[in-house]
Amino acid sequence: MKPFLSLVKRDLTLGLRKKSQIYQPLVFQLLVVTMFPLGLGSGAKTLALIAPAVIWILALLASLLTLDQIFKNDYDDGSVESYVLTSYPLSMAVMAKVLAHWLLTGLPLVLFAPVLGVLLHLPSSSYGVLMLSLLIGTPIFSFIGSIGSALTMSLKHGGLLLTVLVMPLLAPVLIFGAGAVVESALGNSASQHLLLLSGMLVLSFTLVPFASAAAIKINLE
Amino acid sequence: MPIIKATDVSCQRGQFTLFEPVSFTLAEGQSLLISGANGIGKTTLLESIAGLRSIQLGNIEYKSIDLLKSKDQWFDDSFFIGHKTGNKKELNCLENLRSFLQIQGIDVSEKQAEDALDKVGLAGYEYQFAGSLSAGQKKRLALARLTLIKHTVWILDEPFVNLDVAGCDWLLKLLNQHIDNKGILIITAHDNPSIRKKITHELVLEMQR
Amino acid sequence: MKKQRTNAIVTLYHKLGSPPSFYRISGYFLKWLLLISIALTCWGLYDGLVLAPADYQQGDSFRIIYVHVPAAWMSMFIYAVMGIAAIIAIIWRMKVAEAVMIASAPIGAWFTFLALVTGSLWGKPMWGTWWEWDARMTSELILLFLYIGIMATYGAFSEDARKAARMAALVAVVGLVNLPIIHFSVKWWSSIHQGTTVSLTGESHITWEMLRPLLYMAFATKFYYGYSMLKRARLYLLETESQKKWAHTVITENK
Amino acid sequence: MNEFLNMGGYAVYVWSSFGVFFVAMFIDFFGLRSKEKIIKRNIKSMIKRKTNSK
Repeated sequence: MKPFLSLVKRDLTLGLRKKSQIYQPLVFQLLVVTMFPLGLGSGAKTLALIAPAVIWILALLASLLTLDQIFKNDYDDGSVESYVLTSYPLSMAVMAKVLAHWLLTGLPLVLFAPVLGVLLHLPSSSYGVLMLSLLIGTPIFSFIGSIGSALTMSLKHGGLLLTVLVMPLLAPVLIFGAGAVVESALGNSASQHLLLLSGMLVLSFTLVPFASAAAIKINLE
Repeated sequence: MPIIKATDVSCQRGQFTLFEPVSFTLAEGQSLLISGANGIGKTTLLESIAGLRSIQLGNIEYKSIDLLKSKDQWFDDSFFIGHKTGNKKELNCLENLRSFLQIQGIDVSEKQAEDALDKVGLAGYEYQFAGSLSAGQKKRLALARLTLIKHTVWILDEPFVNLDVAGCDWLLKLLNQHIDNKGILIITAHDNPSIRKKITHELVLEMQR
Repeated sequence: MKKQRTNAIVTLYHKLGSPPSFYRISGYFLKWLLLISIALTCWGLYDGLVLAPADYQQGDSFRIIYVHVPAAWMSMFIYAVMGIAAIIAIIWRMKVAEAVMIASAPIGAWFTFLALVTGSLWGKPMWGTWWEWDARMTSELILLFLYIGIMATYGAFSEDARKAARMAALVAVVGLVNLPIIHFSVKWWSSIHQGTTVSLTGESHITWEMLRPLLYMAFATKFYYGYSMLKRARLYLLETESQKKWAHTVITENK
Repeated sequence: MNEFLNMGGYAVYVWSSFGVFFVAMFIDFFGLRSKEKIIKRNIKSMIKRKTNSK
């Protein structure tokens, strides 16, 4: 457990020192969300209708900005080697990296979502579900993204490949995440969507670390 | 009694076999220098021995068990420092040294880390970010790990590169000490006569015909 | 008796697992696979375009079924083959499995693409639209993305074909685990979001005359896949083993 | 014959479906052939290099 915590702690220190990784996705979201009323017209009804989908897609795109960084820097400076060359399982290191990445980039997205909701006239009743759905959904982004990052870490320009790999896998997350917010905006219960979303989180929690660990090992060959 | 036994080991890059298969055995207090022309695959071989890559041709045994089966034991007993030092430029020297070892499950107190930095000549650089160090200082920071670990097998890729005369002398002394303490050393180095004196085995990699 | 039989299976496994014998054995099949495929295609085309009666609801436009459905079947069949080969390639590091895996991807992508295009060409006269976000078309589109991702991964590590193949195999396995989730979620999503329900054929039932050409075409595509995949796999083995003696013998004797 | 080509008014859709299908198969088939040629050529030249150096 100690190596796990040390890795999380080190990554958090790194993230808090660089900061750009934390605020840039939020700035990106804010910029893009401004474009929607400009392009669609400022009608509150139209905006409210698309708000759940837009916020969720923005969360997806904003995470894509940072996903490649999960292992890229570690590969470039050689830290990845130190995760492999221990008797501690590599999947634990992956888990630590994912946790740190989520705390640094996913959690801010969850906390920032209400601001986007206000800008897009999201009905006030669905803020809770919006944040809850993102709270369950964004860790899945980090998990699935860790596979993509592990696969592309040795490439100079792996960003596009990572997008191609990760996007189809995240389609179900988007469906149920945005779906939950839509349901709550319509006044229905969103529990079914949230439950399925949680199921996916549990599944990625149990399977992804092994896939990412395998990807790292193949990539180092 | 041999502790490490390699039989007909070679490495591949793409579909090309890099060098003629090599065999060697190492016992306590013995050391191996791997040399050969540029691009012959010294680093690849070293990384394969360390366990970063799988061994594609031949096999290596550690304490009579195939490395593929005794990975955990091997990782607990061996320590590798490669070309990439593993230092984070946004962390200071103290943090770098401690976090690197802690991630590998080796506990290091702040006091111990400070002493280690003193020994490698980085006293006064404790709170300097690794990004602002010179190449030689970065190397010293990485090598400082060696003073804090108890692993019996050290695997070092070009440890003398970037070091100044004083640094080389210090490292040589440390390596000698390790060998005298019944440690095992596997190393690549460009012609360095002073390291040759202490080395017990040398392996010259030759081009695959 | 029984023991002998298992031994035969084991030797077959080992033979197919070794690149030179795989190359040799597959060489016997290549020509026949292609010939059977061409024969079945000609037969199927004649049967489907000329002999089969027009559908009483869709008229002659239903004949698109003879390319659309085989392509759609193949898109999934090939992913299944590829996924199994990928699992074997990752766990047992079997070179032939890598070859089969990486050889399957482009053919699977072609058939997926064809299923989408022919589906669209069928949809226009039937539903009045080129594209409908229904469950089947959406899953098929995501399947195409998965194929593209696998091929892109293979292409990105071109300096080392084996590493590239193993990376691509990992993507294929991850996709294989995800496919049921994607399929289920898309199906569920379309059942909610579907404003106008699309029914393709209504009550028209398919007769034997209509079904027969479909089977010919389905087998024709299977045989073509067999041909194209084996040929690609052979080339992969030749390329990655180009340093070995057997590859040189193959080339100099021009087999 | 005309009736056959007309496909009951659906000629565009039916023939372009079959057309795109066979074009794709041809691209796959001939692309594979040229790939085979290139790979065999490369290995041949490699064999030459080896026999020359001996």
